[in-house]
Amino acid sequence: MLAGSRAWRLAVWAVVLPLFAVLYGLPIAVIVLASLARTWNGALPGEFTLLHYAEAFRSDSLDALVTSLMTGAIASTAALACGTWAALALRRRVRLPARLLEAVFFVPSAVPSVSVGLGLLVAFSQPPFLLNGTRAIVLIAHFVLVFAFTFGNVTAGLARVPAECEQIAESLGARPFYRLRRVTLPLLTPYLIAAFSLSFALSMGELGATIMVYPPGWVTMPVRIFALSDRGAIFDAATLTTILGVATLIVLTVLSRVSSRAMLR
Amino acid sequence: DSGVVTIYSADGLHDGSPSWYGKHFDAFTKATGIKVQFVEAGSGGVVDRLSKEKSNTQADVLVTLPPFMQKAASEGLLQAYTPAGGDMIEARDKDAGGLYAAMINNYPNFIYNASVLKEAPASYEALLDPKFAKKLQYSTPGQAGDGTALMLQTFHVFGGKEAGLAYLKKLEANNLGPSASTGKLTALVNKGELYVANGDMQMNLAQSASNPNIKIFIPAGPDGKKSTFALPYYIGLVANAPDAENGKKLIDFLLSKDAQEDVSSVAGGFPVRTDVKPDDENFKKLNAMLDGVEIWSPDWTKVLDGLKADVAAYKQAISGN
Amino acid sequence: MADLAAHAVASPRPGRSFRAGLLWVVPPLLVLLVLFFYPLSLIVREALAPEGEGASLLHIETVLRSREFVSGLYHTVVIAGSATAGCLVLGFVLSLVIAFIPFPGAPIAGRLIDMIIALPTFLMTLAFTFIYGSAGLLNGLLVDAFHLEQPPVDFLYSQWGVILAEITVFTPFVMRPLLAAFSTIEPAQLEVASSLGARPFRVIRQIILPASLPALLAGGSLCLLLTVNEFGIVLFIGAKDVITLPMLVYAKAIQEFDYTSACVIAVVNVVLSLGLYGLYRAIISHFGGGNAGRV
Amino acid sequence: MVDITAQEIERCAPLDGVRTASRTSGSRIGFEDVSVAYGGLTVLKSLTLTVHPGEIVALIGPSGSGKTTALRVVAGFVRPSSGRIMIGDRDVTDLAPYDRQIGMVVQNYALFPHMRVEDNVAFGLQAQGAPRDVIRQRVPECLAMVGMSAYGKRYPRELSGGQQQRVAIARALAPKPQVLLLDEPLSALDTQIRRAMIDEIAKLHHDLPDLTVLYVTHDQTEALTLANHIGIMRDGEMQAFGEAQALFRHPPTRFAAEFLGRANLLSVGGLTAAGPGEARVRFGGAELLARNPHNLPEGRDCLLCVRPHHMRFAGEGAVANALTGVVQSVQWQGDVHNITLTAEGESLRMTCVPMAVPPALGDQLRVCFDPSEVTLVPEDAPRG
Amino acid sequence: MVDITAQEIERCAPLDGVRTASRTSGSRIGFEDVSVAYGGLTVLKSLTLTVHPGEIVALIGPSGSGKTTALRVVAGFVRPSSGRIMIGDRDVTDLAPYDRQIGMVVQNYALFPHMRVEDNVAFGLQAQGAPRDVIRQRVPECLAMVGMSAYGKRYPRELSGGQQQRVAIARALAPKPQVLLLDEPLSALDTQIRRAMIDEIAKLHHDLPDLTVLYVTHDQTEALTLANHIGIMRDGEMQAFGEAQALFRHPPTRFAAEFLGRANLLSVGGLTAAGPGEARVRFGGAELLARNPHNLPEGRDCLLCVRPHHMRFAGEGAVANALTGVVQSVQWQGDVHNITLTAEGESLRMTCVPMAVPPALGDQLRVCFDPSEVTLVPEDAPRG
Ligand SMILES: Nc1ncnc2c1ncn2[C@@H]1O[C@H](COP(=O)(O)OP(=O)(O)OP(=O)(O)O)[C@@H](O)[C@H]1O
Ligand SMILES: Nc1ncnc2c1ncn2[C@@H]1O[C@H](COP(=O)(O)OP(=O)(O)OP(=O)(O)O)[C@@H](O)[C@H]1O
Ligand SMILES: [Mg+2]
Ligand SMILES: [Mg+2]
Repeated sequence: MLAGSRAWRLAVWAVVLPLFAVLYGLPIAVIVLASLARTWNGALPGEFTLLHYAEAFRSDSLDALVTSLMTGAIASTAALACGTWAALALRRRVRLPARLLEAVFFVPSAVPSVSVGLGLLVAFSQPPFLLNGTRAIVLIAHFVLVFAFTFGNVTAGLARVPAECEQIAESLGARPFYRLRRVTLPLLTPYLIAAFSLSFALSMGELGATIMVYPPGWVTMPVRIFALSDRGAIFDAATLTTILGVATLIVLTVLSRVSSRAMLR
Repeated sequence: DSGVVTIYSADGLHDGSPSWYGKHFDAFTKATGIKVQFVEAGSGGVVDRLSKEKSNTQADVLVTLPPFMQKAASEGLLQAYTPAGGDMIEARDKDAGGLYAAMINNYPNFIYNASVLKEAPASYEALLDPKFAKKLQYSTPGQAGDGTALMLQTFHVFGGKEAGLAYLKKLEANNLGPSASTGKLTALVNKGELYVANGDMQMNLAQSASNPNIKIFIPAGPDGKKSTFALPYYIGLVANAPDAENGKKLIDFLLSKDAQEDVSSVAGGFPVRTDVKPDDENFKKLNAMLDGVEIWSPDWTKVLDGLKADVAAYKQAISGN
Repeated sequence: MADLAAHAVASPRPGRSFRAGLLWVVPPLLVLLVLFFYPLSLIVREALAPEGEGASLLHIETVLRSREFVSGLYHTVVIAGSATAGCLVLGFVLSLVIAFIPFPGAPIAGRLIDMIIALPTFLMTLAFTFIYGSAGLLNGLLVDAFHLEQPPVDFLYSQWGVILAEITVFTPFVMRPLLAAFSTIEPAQLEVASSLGARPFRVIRQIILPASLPALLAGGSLCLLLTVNEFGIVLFIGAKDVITLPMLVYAKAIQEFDYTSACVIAVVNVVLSLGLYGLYRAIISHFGGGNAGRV
Repeated sequence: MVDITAQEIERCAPLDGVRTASRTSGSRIGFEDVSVAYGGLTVLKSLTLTVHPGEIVALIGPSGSGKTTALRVVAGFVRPSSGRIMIGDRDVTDLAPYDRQIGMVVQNYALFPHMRVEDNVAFGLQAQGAPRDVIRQRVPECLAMVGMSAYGKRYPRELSGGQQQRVAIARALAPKPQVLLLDEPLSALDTQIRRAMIDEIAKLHHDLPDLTVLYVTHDQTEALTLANHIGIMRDGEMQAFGEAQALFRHPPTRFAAEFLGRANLLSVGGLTAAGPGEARVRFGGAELLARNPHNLPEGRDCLLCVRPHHMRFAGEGAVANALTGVVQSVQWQGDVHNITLTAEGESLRMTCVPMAVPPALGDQLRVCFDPSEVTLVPEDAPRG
Repeated sequence: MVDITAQEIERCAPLDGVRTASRTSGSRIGFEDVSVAYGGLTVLKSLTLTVHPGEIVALIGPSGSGKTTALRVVAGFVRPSSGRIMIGDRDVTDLAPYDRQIGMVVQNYALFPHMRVEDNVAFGLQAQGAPRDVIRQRVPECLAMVGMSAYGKRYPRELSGGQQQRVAIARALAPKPQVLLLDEPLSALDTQIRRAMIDEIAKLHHDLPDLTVLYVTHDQTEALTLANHIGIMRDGEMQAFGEAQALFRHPPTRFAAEFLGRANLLSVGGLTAAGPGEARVRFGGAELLARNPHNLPEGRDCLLCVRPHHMRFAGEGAVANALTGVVQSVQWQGDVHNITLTAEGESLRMTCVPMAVPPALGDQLRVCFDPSEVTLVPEDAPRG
């Protein structure tokens, strides 16, 4: 808690809250409003309707939601496992090869998602890896796109795990894997969850690569939303966006509950 | 065979509820027991994807717009197939080599906000009026199919590429900015954010329910004549299709009389079969809009060859501002 | 982040079997090699030696010389730089408030910001059109209130619109690691600092900022990479003359069927991302980031 | 039985001739009925206490008794759930810590890990806007005071525990605060530096007579050496408070007797008055004379507090307050011998200067103590 | 002058009758010429030391002298830059900490913040694969031992400093290690609990005669009470090492004399032998008799070590080793009075049981000390 007088607090809030409302409240409100609008011809929507939601729940949009959730969960879990593994393997290594390897793990984040999609489509449509037209290629695209972020988050977290606790654990007879499981990873949990949340959210919103590689029957929400808004069905797009946002919000909230419980300890 | 058929399609026919695709895919599955798998992307995107997947083809049927269908054909991505009712489709709507045929006809046009503007801008010249500054937008040639169509249209109307580009250069003063999507412009016009935008009949008709303020128009050229050209959804059978037989069945089905009957009422486009003459509201509207409009036919092969250069020239032209 | 991990433990830990330990890195590396570097190599190969042609730098030269590319490069750098700076400032301020001066409902606000990450970026631009567009909420209100002729707010279809949208969309990427880092700052340190007479601004500057530098670094580099590579927002806002490299890649590859040029630009884009990222890291560590991880 | 609650702390009358703080213009620290709760748990219960300007008050008490909490509430790190905190004449309950002008050393130092030692020490001065040359002069001065001059350029993590603690002290002292809150500031230091630091604090206090100090320690020597008054905490309550020497000599409760110094507490009965402030009590078969500063009523059962070092070997002659016991254990502790005896069924500890020939186990010893040095203490009220 | 380096530590011969560790089958800790450097700085210099099985060795020394480092190198947290570490008969220099079977309490506890107190304590047992019911039985046992039974369900951040420290002790003891490394394990505890904990450790050691303990402390009472041997560290070197009582009684160096207990060190000269192990020296005008355990040669200038509590008031008669001094200060410290005198131009401190009427400042006092209790100490070699 940043100690300060009450007046100071109020002053800060007076500045930050409106900023917050304009930057985030407004866009979100507009999207939600659009999802409820029958028409929007003036500054504000004309009539309200729940038709778009009825429509969304009737059509295959829900499949898209499930697809998105599954893609996000699987890709993020894989990225978390892989990124944590890599971060742990490179931990406390100062020499050049390790530093270089670390840079290597960051390269995926430097490639535009369009290029990732393109590269995957080209590479996995020809032998030896024939993956186009399968769900795996979408998962791979998402994995590649979120991997570096997971790796970075976990690496930053590892730097903050107190060395002393780990040393004590070792002195108590904890072998590396036991120590990892009981001390390092639990202390890392907030960071792991942060990393997972981030990559999950990223994956939920990913469009550029997905749209290039998605197989029939594995349409993610952003692809649907893109198709809708590309054809001018803004209200339907806003509806799906709201659904996507709420679903993500729920997942993130659950995750952050878990995280703050881990943090409290 | 496997009981599925995979179709890669340019977006547009899946819109609305019920959508034309949705309706007929269901009917197809009911009739044949074959499940339809569906991938939707931009008209160039689907072809690009097809060509990238060439060594492990996934799609059986391709639906896209010109000139991308021509491109697919020229790259050998299609195989010849004469659909069941093929003889009912006019020759100008079919590939000479039998690689593809039109499935739904459509025409590029403009829209305006009828609550702000009392009447539609009469001519291309009228669009240069300063009152349209930042109130006019069209989708970018090379990025959106309708945008490319608009460019071709100006070439036609002004009697040559130079003149067409010169016009677009002048128009750029009013243009709000590039847009990869044509569809999203409708909402902006409806809202009054824009007064004028481009579009196509099939889409704009489908959108008019939720966008009551928009009206379709076709401006007159310097010679006072209104003109447009056909921008059909073509359908073709993919080379090396994993389920070619199912693909053929699907093509036949979509070109069948039954399916073509409600092209205008459900999809808002023109049926391609000469033996189909619907009498629904939409069909009347569509025909009314084309009343007095000259329909010309671009040479898509030439268009395709010159497209890259044209788009480059366009960029060059508008960036001069 | 590289040096953070390395410096985390300054004490001479047993250095036994360094090489053997490094073998642990092989599995994730292998995964990445197959799933990422192999496709990337195809792109690089296409850029350097297009299919059906011999190896040549001709394509590269042509692309690099084109006006389009130069302008794209310029806009990419400017937009990424400004947006990242904006994200860092905004993210730091918002996180600070949420973590240390929580207002009622602050946790919900934090969640909402997270949610932004999940929304497809192009949708934010659509929302922006409704808010800041010439017939949008803001202009509508202002025109009505002050009886104006012209809509007064007119930045949306420019570079600034893109930057504002990117700031909005990517700030959460700075906030996530920052909030995590803030929660690990020992409260006693803040307490002692304030007991020594340090006002909040000083505490922020001298205690919180240095302690959260690794997180800021992580979030900032994330932002930088994302903004360099963002194309949905640029595509959908459609600001005049604002073309970025990823958009070029998209346009070349999908719309213009110029796969080779697309690959060349993609490669340049990767190099640019990594270069900017390296530069950013160098700047941060120049300003004391070197000690940031050694906590 | 006497009921002892925090509200009715037994306050000892000051003895003659003991140090009394010079009441100067410095800042008083006042707790006015202050309670603090963590979650639902009240860990400080209606504490009322005044530290007069220029005074050093030591808080002692068992681990977990609320000492740290009492300091934190003065510093403003926790808000009292009720009550007021005064510094000087200001009610600072709602004031931010940085407006309270205090210096604090916390139990685990909380050095700023990313700053060098000298920057840690300079922090307060900078925060309070001291001019540059003042800082340049004051920082080495403070580092020298704690014997850390050679370490200015190090980072905290490169220091040993004791070194860190000394830096924390220097950091707190650098801005010359009016009010100093010290939470076991010497716990990580060896006896020598500790002594030096006590002298340093005493000197500081002498040089700055306005400095008001609230000092938490678990070392009674520190408390007795430095403090004017001592408060003994227990379970969030102030069990006893008084002038250091008075509290030691005439502990008002059993807990105070046991906590401040070692004590033999003998259950005695049959109290009868014997002269002013004195009483006669019965211990087993013996009759003992003792001071009765708390004026326990006649007939009362109570405790007799005998400090181990007040026990003396009695010669053969008739002396007052003599007991005979059997040696149970003899322990050598450097500068003293500790002997445990049993007498009248109770265990008695005595401390004496080391002897060349200490008594052997099982020896019978006759011991005595001066009536003026032993005190009657009421039995504590039953707790819970 | 006698040159004292770490390699040639003066080892005192054990006195008769003091405790000697039972040499059992437990694990020896051996430092063989161990050096440790942080960065470029050597903070432990060629340390050679053996802690015999079942023995408690206390390390004392000023803050920053390398005590913690010595423990860390045994635990395996730092690697020596040269030399070997032995535990039992194994060279563990290259062994990971978890293979060393040690228990350790570190200076700032380092409890696992994400585990409840009981899980903290159970950790070592679980890590070493103890069966469930053993753990269920042992954890409450250990918590009870440190008086923390009521806190098993709490998280470390909900405990006071002293409570945390006690948990750390319980955690280290739970797996019954052969070797226990304690780094100021009682520093955050108040005198009462500290005494109880000392007894607890002594009892533990008595119950587990195989337990080998290396104990860092800055409290000499702790060291003298618990340890068989004491090592005095200074600047990374072992300045002196010896049996606890011997080291206290016959400190081999000035530093040792000053560091372990308080000492008056008088510069004396004209040494002449006087009987076995005794010598006569000249102090100003007086001639004094003292023990000469280090066999300083005749004529040598040296120091005479007199512990303050060995100074006694001399009667009027002729006594050996009598000095007359002027009272400079009188300080009361609860169980003692500290008096400072000047005699022959040197300052002398004496400690005596509290007096009802302490001497006044400026009084002339005649004091004396027993020749068998004062020791001649060589002047330290010049340092640097
Ligand atoms: N954050 C917290 N949440 C819950 N309980 C707490 C918290 N901090 C302290 N306590 C409890 O409050 C009581 C008083 O704690 P405090 O730190 O004031 O003790 P203390 O007297 O300083 O003890 P010590 O001498 O061991 O440091 C303890 O029982 C402790 O367990
Ligand atoms: N990580 C480090 N880097 C550099 N120097 C260090 C580091 N850790 C300790 N030192 C230095 O090593 C010396 C010995 O430290 P050590 O912790 O062993 O001292 P100590 O005897 O335990 O002192 P204390 O009683 O104060 O805890 C100190 O001078 C300290 O400054
Ligand atoms: Mg405390
Ligand atoms: Mg230490």
